[in-house]
Amino acid sequence: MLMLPELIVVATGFLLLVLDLFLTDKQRDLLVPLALAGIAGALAALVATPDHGVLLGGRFAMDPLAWWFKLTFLVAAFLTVALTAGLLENAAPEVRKLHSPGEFLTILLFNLCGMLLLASTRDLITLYVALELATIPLFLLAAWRRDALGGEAGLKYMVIGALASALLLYGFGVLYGLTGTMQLDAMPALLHADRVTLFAGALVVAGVGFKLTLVPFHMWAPEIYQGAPPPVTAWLSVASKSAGLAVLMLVLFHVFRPFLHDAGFAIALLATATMTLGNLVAIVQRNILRFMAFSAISQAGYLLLGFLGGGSVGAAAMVFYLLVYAVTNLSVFAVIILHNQQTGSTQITDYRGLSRLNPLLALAMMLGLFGLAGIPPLSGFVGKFLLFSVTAQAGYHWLVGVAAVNSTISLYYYLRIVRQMYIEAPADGAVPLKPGAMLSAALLATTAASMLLGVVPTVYEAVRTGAAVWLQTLGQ
Amino acid sequence: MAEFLAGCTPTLTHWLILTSALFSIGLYGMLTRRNAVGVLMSLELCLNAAAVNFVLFNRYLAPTAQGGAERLDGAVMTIFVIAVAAAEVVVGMAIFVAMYAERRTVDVTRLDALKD
Amino acid sequence: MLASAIPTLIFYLLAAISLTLAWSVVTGRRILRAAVSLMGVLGASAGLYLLLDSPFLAGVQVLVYVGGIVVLLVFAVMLTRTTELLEDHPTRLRQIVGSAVATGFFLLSYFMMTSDVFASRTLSALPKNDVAAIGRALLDTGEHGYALPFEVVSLLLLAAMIGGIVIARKPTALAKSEVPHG
Amino acid sequence: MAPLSFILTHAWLIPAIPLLSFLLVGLVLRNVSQRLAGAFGTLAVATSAGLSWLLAWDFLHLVPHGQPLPSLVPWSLEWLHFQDNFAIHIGTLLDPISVMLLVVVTTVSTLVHIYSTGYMHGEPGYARYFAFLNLFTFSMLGLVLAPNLVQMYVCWELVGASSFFLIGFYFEKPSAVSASKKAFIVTRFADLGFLLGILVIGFYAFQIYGGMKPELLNGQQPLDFAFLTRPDVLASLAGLDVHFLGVGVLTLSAVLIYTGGAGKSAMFPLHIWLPDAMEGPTPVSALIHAATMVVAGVYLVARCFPIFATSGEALTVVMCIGAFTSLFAAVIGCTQDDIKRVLAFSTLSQLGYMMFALGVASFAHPLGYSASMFHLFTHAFFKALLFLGAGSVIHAVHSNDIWHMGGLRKHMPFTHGLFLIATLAIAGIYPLAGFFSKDEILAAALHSGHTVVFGVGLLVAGMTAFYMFRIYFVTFWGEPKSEHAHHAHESPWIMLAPMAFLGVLSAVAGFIPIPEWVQLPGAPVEHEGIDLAVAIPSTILALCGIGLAWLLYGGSRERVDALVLKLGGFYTAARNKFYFDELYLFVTHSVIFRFVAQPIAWFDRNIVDGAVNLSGWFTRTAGLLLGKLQTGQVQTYASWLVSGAIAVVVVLWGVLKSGGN
Amino acid sequence: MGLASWLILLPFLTTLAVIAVPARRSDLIRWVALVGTGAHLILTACTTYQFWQLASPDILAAKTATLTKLYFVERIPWFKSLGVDYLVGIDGITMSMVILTSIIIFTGVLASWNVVNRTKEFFALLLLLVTGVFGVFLSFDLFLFFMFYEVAVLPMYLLIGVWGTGPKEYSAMKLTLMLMVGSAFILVGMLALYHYAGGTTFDLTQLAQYHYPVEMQRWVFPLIFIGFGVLGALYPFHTWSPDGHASAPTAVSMLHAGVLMKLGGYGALRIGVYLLPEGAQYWGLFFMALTTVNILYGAFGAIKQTDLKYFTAYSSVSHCGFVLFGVASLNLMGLKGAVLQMFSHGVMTGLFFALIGMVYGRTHTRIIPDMGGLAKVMPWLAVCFYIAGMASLGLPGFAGFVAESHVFLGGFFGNEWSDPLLTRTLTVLATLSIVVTAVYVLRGLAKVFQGPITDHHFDELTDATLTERLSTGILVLTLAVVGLAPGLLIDLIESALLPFVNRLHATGLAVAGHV
Repeated sequence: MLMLPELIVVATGFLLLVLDLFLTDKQRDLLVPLALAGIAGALAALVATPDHGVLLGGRFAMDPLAWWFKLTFLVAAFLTVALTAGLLENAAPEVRKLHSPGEFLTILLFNLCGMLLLASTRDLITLYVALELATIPLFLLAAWRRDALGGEAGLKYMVIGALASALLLYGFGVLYGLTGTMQLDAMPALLHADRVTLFAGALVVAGVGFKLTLVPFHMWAPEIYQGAPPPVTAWLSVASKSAGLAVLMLVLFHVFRPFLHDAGFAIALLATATMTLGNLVAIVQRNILRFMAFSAISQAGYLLLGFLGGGSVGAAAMVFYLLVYAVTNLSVFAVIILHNQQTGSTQITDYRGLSRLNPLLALAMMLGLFGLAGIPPLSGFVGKFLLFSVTAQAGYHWLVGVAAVNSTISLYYYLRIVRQMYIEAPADGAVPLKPGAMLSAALLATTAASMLLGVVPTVYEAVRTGAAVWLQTLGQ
Repeated sequence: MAEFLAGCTPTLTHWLILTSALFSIGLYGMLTRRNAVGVLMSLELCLNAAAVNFVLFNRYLAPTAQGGAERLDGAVMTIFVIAVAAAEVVVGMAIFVAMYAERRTVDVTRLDALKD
Repeated sequence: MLASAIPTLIFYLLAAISLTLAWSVVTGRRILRAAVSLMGVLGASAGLYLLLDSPFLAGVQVLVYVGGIVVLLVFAVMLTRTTELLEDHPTRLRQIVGSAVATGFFLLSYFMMTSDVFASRTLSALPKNDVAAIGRALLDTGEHGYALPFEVVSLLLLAAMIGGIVIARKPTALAKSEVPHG
Repeated sequence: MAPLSFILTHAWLIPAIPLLSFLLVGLVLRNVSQRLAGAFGTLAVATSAGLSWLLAWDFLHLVPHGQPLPSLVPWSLEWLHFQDNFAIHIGTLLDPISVMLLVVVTTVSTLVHIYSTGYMHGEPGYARYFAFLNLFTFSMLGLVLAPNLVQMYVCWELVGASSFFLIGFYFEKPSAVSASKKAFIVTRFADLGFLLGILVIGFYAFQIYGGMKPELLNGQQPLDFAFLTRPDVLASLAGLDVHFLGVGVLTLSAVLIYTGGAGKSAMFPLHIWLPDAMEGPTPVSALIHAATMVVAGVYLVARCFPIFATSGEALTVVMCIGAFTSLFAAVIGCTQDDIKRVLAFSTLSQLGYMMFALGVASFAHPLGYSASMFHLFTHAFFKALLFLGAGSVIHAVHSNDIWHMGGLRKHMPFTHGLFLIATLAIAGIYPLAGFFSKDEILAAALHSGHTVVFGVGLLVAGMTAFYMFRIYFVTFWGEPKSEHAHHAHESPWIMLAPMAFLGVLSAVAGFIPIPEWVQLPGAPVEHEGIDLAVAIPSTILALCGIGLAWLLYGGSRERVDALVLKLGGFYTAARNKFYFDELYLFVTHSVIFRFVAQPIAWFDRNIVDGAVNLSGWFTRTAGLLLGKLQTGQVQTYASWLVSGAIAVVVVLWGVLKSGGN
Repeated sequence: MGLASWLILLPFLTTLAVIAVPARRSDLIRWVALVGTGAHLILTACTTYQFWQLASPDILAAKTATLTKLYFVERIPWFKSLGVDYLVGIDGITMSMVILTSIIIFTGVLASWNVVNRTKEFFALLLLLVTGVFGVFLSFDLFLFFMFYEVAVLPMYLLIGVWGTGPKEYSAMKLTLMLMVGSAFILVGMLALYHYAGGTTFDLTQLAQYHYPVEMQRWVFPLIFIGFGVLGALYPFHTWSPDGHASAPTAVSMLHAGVLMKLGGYGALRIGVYLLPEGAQYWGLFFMALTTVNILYGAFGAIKQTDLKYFTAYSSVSHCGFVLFGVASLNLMGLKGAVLQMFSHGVMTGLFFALIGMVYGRTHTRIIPDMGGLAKVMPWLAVCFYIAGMASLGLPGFAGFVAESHVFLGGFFGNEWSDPLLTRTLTVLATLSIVVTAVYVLRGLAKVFQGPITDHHFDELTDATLTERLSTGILVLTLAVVGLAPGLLIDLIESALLPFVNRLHATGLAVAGHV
């Protein structure tokens, strides 16, 4: 059945909720493995489901791209839960422990279910509601740790998020007014190139831009990434961004496809602004989480390049880069979460001498950072190369230059951290970190994946053929 | 007097101007109110304006729209908007209360601890 | 002639009411008065729904919006009774910026809404939007059914509630009462 | 033409043996034993000397007596393949002048080697000295045998490098180090001209070579001397001009090549390095700065003589510089106190002689060509002897300054006798070699109508006699002026034997019929034998010079001091070599280093590097400024968000508006 | 797995072997690295021999070919939809560069025999760097080329940053960033090449068959040339080289100046001139002028340097100027000169930096004025230093002269697309450098090695140890062999360059009447 992954996720959510009532504090450590099992089950179900088909009268449709998006969400969820295991278990240090793990996991799973649905919606109402389900729980997760910063982060996130969804809703209203239908696939035929369509498009882009942290709408990201607990920040930077991209692709490819080609230059400008601002401000960051926020903003800038030319190659490049970005980003976050968990600090300078204390950890972090910077043996290089190739194909050679120089600037600030780890001597009295079993397994998996995705071509080829099929289905 | 009234029976544009006015006032509220709850109230204004919009477009449906008598999309959408608004307020208030317990202030402008 | 003029009259009346009350929500110095004026605006919108021949929605509006959400807001105001924020003056700069952005948005949407695409629209045939029809539509899993969004909203509300409870609980109370049973 | 004997076809053995011995001595024997290394080096050079005598003998008998000697390249191997029909071959070109020089170089080199085993006895780096001497001999022989310009240039550089190492042998003495540096850099500057000359003539020769029918080329390459000196090639080359200052190709390339020669033979503007080159051990000066290296320039001009002759103006340049240098050097020579500096300036002056001899020569009057070669031949022997003599004197007195010597004829009879023979030879007194070759040159100058040059030549002949006998009298006559001079003792026989051999040679050399063998190919033979119209005036002048020298320097010094007072400024200027050294020092150090190298180093450090750092700073400040946008106020972010949405509408409108229509 | 792949795989396996050795056994690590690079040297030797067997019969065919003939080709499809294959092969130029790199890495390992601090990471990174370099030389697929290019650039940061001296972080960062900006230019150019040819393949030979429109060539060529020029120390972009080399440890600056900077020239040749002949013709004169500045600027800059490493860095800027000058002269002799200069300068700078490392190891100072009279104390090093000095100023008998004579003749003979008078004046200016080089080389060496010993505690310094003698010996031997018998190397390179020249003539539109 097409909707199996979503159902499994929701079922796990409920199971955890109910079980939580009966378990003692010590027994609560069972919840995380259970959640992981649930997600793994959903993954298995996803692999089993075919990547085409329609359900519930067109409300829920499955296509190759949606399949890949769901895979990214589930992988990201699995890894994030694995990374948060340390903080959720009972033995976690009191001051940084995430209390009430049951509820935390349930909300996370519901949020995941919202994202999964998001990838397969084909009408405005389900899209809006799924998007809200994919966003509102994040306000809660951001504010989970009721310390001074958490509340503020949650509130700010909530205010900006609500405003963005209001704008989005207003845009959807205009869209509905113009076409009279809620079916996304029916809209392109009914839309004409007049200023009202443009207004609706702009509002929707603004609403989704908030979630994807595109430049004018990115202001919230640094502070919420800093305020939220590190695992939630990881989840935000990977899953929420992927959901944002899924929605943007849904909107631009399904609804505004006829105008996508002409609006290429506007997308190019947006991408340049996002990349450049993200990279420039990341240089001066001292807090590792704010640093990762700006790095994520610049990655969003690169992702936008896939829309130029509006072809299936662009879509494939974006989906592939998203998968690579997710894996690489989580490998870096694994080390950040561990470091924060055991030393409580989020300053970049506190990473000095890590290569002497835990050589393997430092190596994994370095590989992750180089993956984000797009350095060859790692898959980040192939991902970025594909996006730049799409931009060149669409004729924006100047943009390829800008993007390449931007990734050089990004190399500068990634190297700043490598410098702290490898060149600076460890602070006196610094004690090596002791990674938990779950976290080191996740770290190993992500690093290996980020290496393999770049070398083994099968993943990219699959995404590429899927995108080609998807574009035809879009065509009818 | 009657002809005058008949003359300017409200067309779709009039309605839309009303809703966009309401939306803009809500927007103004969100951007200027210092009390967090005030901001949420202005948010409710915006969402309400958007909800009315949907019902409006449902009544003045685009001529090209297909589907038989049960074209209830707009109405159903409004119901869901109200539900989402409710969820947002719940979350907003929960966070607001938790934050108030920690920071003892409701003033949004004083919540700037999180800058570099 | 007189009968047909009444809806127009009511429309302009409700419009005037909701705009003035909205203005007082936004600029009211005392938060409680703002809450009450919010109730007024939402009530006016219920009236607008009636005008648009969807009585069920008007009911839902009054029940959920006015009854539920605004009451919740009032609770929040009560809970956070602090002396320091009685009068609520935004700084001059923030007012300028806020008004500039808001009027900018209004002018833009005004310019967009008055385009001829909407001007030519006339009232379409009245859909059967009584309670039964909407109820059936909400649960129908077929072509025009909204079962999926319905389920999603329920998940959303559930998540919001659970999260809200966990976040809003008193931390001190939590520590004591968290006695594991069994 | 008779079949080629073994040695003629394997002439490459002559340079190869010293090269092999250089490698062996340099790498292996140096650590085994110093003495063995010295002996091995001398033996190697001796064998190649023997071989070259044999080769000369066979070469002379290749063709019946009367006919002009042939010019052949018996052995050649492709070395550098630049391009199709533009390759460089290593080979051995045997023709009268190259065989003559082969003999001269190897003989003098062997004698210097033998002399050095005595002179350098007990010096640290003894083996290193012999290794470099062998390297020098190899490169000089390679230069002499070069069949094309590039091989000559290659050996030219190697000669320069080995002279650098030899001058700088006493590398702990700062003066020796700077002298070797100066020598290499000045000659390197001249080689730049040589290289440019090769480029110019190579380019145009390649153009012509391309145009010619293959069967005409019979295996020659564009840069071979055989090809370049062919009359038809020269004719077409003369026609081309190089659109640059309207100068003809031939003239430009000839002058450029000549700068190379002028540098190595220390002609006027580039002469400053030779006097300083005396810092090296005396046998080195004897070999390199008297007999072999410095004459390379003359040999080069002789080798490319047809090019110079066709271009005409180039020859006049050669003549003028040659004449001026000989006069200029003679004047300075009279004022120097260091015995080796005097000999250096006398070499300069004699080289000027050879150069202007070639300068006056032409196809119409070929006598100058053979006269110059003859003088080169004889000069090598008696100048080498002079230097070796000076060496044994210095060895005894442990100082170069002639005023520390005096009255040595009693203590060192042999050296005195041989030194006297050489001094008489260079002064051009009848039976000795100098007389014949110098008069040939003066005759050539007179007959070819260059009377001014002839006059200068005569004057210089007189002055040469004067300054040579000046140091002779001061060194060997009068009382010993320093305590070393008192009990100086004769040098060991190992040093005296080669000097004696050279003494014999400088006596006999005049009678060897070099002018007969060495003829400008393809030109009518002028007259032979002594031309009395020239011989008498030159001998008279020489005797006056000797008389004047005896008058001034025979007895005590007060007459000299009186003369010095009268000459005043001019004398001191001449003593300081007319301040050319200071001028060059000023030009290089303060002008080039301070106004070119320093600003460039500063420019690079501040402007170019600065630009890179500036871009870094610029990115950083942009980051900081943009970072400031994060004020922490959520409502500011909200207003940014909404105005962003509005901006997107405006941008989309702009893009679609312009994109649309 | 053909020979070409083994040439890339062997260094990588050595890297893994070095990583496998436990960190505290630093002597074992050194030996593993030495054996690995030694084996690579032998592998290179047999590949050269086999290549020579295969390639020599085709030299005549090359006269008219317009496509590079590759040997030991291995093609494994990698990203099929993009047209990216693992395509490696060898032609004359690659062979010479592989020989150079193999020698330099072997002597580099020898020269860093006494690296003590974190030897395992040092050798691992060094060998990773060299794997990248081999990858670049041997790959004939643009994507693979670019990937290995960045693999080669990245370890530099850590090598200089961790093991360097002086302002090491600053120069390491500056070096990495400038090289990455260079690679940004290359990426833009490469993607333009890929998409203008239909975006179906990255295979160099297939792209070469596509005739790019002239306007496109005119803006892509400078991008590619400058992009590679940044690594090849093109004039305004060379500032990373002095700082980078001064701060880098011996083996790293040996490898970097010796080999990595050759990637610049190699790339400009292989991608710039080969794929964009009309672009090269249009820009030829401009870059010739720029590289002349490069040559003189580097030479004059070196005169006034007081630090030995800056001295050598500036001299290598000047010599790299010759490489790019040769490439910009666009005729057979010029291109051959460029490749020969890459080879000879690689060996020379390798020798220079090795020797500086050894001297620094003893005197612990690189400031020229502080040193003096060292020849008495360390004769072997002094002799090798003088040989390197003489080779760098172009003394015949060493590889330097062979390369420089080609470059000068090539520059002087000019090409049909640039005004002959200008090319000749530029060549004359370039030849001026042989004098300036002589000046700074002799001034520097005389100050350090000759004259009396300035500092009394230099008296008991020791001469070169066995490993040092071996490494400097090999480098000197290579210089001499190529200098004396360049025949083999020249034929190797010429047959590979003929297609380049034929392509230039096939599409060239003659500007000035010419031979």
